[in-house]
Amino acid sequence: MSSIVENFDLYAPRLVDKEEYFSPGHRACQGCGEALGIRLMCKALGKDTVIINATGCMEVISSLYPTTAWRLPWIHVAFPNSASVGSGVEAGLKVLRRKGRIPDRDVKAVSIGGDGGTVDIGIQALSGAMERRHDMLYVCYDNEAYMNTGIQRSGATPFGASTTTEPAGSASYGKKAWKKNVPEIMVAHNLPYVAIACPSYPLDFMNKVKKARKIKGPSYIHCLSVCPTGWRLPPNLTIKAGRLAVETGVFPLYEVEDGKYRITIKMPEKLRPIEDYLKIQGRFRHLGADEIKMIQDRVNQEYKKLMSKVEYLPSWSDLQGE
Amino acid sequence: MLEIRWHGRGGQGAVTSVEMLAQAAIGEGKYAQGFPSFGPERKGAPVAAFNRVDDKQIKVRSHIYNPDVVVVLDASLVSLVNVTEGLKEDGILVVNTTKSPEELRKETNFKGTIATVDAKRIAWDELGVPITNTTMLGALIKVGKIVELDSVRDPLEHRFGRIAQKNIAALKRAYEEVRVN
Amino acid sequence: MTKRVGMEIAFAAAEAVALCKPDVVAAYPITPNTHIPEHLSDIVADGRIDAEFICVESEHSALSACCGASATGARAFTATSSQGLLFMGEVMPIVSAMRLPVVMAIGNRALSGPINIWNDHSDIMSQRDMGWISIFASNGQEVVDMVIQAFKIAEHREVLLPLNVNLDGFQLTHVVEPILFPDQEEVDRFLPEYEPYATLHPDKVLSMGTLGMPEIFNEAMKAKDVALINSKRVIMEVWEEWEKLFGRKYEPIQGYKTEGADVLLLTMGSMDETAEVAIDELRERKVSAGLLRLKLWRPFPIEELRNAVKSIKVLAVMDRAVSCGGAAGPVCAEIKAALYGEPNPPAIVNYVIGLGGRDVTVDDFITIAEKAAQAEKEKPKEAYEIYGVRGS
Amino acid sequence: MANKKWPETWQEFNLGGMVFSPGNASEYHTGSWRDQRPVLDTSKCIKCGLCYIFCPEGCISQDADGYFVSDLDYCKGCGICAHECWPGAITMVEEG
Repeated sequence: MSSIVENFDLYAPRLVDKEEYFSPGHRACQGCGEALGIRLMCKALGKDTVIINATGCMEVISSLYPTTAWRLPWIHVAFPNSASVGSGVEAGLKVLRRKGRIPDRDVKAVSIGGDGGTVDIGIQALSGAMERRHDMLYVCYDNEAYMNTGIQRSGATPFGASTTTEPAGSASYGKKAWKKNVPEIMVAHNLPYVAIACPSYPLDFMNKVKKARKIKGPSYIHCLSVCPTGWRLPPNLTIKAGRLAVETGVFPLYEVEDGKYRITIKMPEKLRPIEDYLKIQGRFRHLGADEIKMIQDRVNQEYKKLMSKVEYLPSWSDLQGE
Repeated sequence: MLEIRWHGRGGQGAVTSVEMLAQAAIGEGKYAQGFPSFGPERKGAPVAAFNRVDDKQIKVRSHIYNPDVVVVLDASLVSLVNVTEGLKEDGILVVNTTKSPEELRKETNFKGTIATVDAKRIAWDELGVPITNTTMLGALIKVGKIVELDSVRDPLEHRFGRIAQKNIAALKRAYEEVRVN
Repeated sequence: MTKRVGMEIAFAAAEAVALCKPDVVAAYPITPNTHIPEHLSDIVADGRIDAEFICVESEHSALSACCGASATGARAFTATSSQGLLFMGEVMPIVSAMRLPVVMAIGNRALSGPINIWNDHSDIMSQRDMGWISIFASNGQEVVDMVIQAFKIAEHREVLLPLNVNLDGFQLTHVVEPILFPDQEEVDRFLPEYEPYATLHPDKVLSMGTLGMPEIFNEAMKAKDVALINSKRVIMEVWEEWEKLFGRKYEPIQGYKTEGADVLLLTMGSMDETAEVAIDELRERKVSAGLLRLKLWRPFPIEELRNAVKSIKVLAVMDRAVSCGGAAGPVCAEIKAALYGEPNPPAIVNYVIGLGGRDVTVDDFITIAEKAAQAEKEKPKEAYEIYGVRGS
Repeated sequence: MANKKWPETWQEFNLGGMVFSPGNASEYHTGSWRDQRPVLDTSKCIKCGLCYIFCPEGCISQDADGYFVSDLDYCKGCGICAHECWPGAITMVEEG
């Protein structure tokens, strides 16, 4: 409870845009962290936005013909290509505006996808779109598995998690590989803005979306989206699970602006033990002390890596010139 | 219909030659095709390219098996490639070489018209590089009487811009210096 | 004023696209179509047209970007070949389902493997059921004409479907030949600015690409199918207008010396005119053979086909693709389906020919016509023959 | 499936499957998914809006008195609001 008071301006929620661009009546699971992320993102983006959605939970639960939950212009094409469709939308808006065929107003193309559609099947399109410097934002809603098709393992699934395609069993502790670090891949694309966020810190997330919205060029936000169904935890713990991901150092919230790393949600002096995060989730229930120690060591190492970047890496602008 | 096969090495500009010749013929109101051999050959490898020229619409789109004319851009190819393969007996063989047509006849046993020109030297003199494709076009025009010499001016100017005049000079010299037997 | 130019056909295709003033071009290099986007990128780089040229990282993204651009109301163009078209395959049926009039040129090429960069029709045949209008050109002139017609047909309010113009790789893409170009004013008069039905813009919010439950999926597919079938009326209208303006006639199936013919060959693409030369020779030898050139592959011209074969004895269908393990080549299977149950149908023989760039000559067509003429008396042993294959 | 309106015929299927009524998913009431409902104790509520911002449905809004209340037509009963309400003003109560 103390962390809320520390990290949250208590009455700030009353100041956010009251417009709901993602309407109730959508068919997301109870306590869906991803639907919450979408809802908050739309509030931060405002109406001059076009959403390009990869196939996945959010597309399925929001667009059952003849209905739509979207109150922003929205397009879904396929699984791997929200970034490339987005680059076409951006190019189209740009050229039509230049030719005077649409109003002379800044409309942002925002592509979204789940972790499967982003870090696995969609990474080529994402990399291409970011490399080409389209004026667009890409938001990955990472719920750490293919939840739409029934909790299959993805490149974003964390080590040790049990999924329906890499399950825990008497001869296996679940996923054997570590989570793919796509935000770092995006930093390597020299994007002006990359951020890691979680709807458990809604104002932090919305501020990051607003910042990205203003950037002229490509930007990327990686949003940890708690999935009570796939993570096997009670739906009322969605927000708490996201908070524990941050406080244990599994998912520190930071941004990389002009190459400069900055922690945006203050981390505790001493990280909470990883067990606090793992034990509330059914997908990690099978883990023994050895695996938990491996995860703890890895989290410590990754956290130190990040903190040294925060401390030592200068902004790219500072590196210009002589 | 006249069918022409060009032999060169990848990078020597045989494809440019067929394009220039086709455009020159089309510029005269004729019908023409120009196309490369569609192989995966890269720079240096022996390659071929083809033309068809006619006064009426050309419909055939198959390969050329029995050309009326063969043009060889590189003397070294004569001993490497069977340049007269399928060439009509009363056809024309035009070769970039320092040799005389008579010498070449002994080498190739070809019975039709043989024309030779030292295109490499002309190209060195006029262009400063040993690229003989436009030069050989001049020799071909002289012996093949396919298009008027003036008709290649436009395509060459369009293609080569600033260095078009040098290419035209080389082409004209080959037109003058080609030896026929 | 029409201008006669000697130009490589791929370049001419790009010039034709430029005359249509596209807003967005997205393409990825693959032989043999590559000269089309290359030359278009030159045209954009020289400022001759005002367009966004997106150098995408794959064909999948090329068609995806065109899809996104078209959804904003932009005129979008792409081009590809072979494996590139397969890689677009995921997006192909979606573009038509979303009713986005993207135009694509396909430099037709064999599918791997073994890997082969040369011409056949296996690429487009693999995509025949994707809901696109599909048109075949037999020469450079037709490529230019069809590309310009393509935007008008695809964007027509009663059509709103994507369209591919097929030009045989190398046999057409890489050939320099004379082509008549209409000038910009003529094209502007013929092709109005694209007026999209609906666009992605916050001024009029809508959702595109929604989820179709089983309860509506039949209806969604029926709507798309009817749209494609009905597009033929507009295609015919546009072709009639073209003939009036430029004097060149286009028909779904174009006959050549069909009068009184007992045997008709049916070809597509760059085979067409070579086959015409064969027909000329056969007619000189008093063989009563003629030719059908199939220009419109989708929507398939069922009525035109039935009329064209009413009084003949044998129809010899050339397929430039194998339908492995199937009953016939893809074109022939379509033709047999269209003619089944018709009164007095001709005997139908099927030759798979010109695979992976294997040369197709005048003599080949003469041989085929002579063989086909026997089919009336004696049915061939095989349902289809891979013509010229070595080994018995 | 309350309020489900399938098009009767293929002719009524919108061109390209487009939907021209933004947010009409709200015609579908997800309240039926709920087996427990949030009950607000106004004496404890400090009107901070935390429940509002954390609601995945976006179905919580401020009433005339400034209290944040859940629209039970849509509330799926996930219990996030109750769990996150730090003054403890919201409790989840079994339906039925």
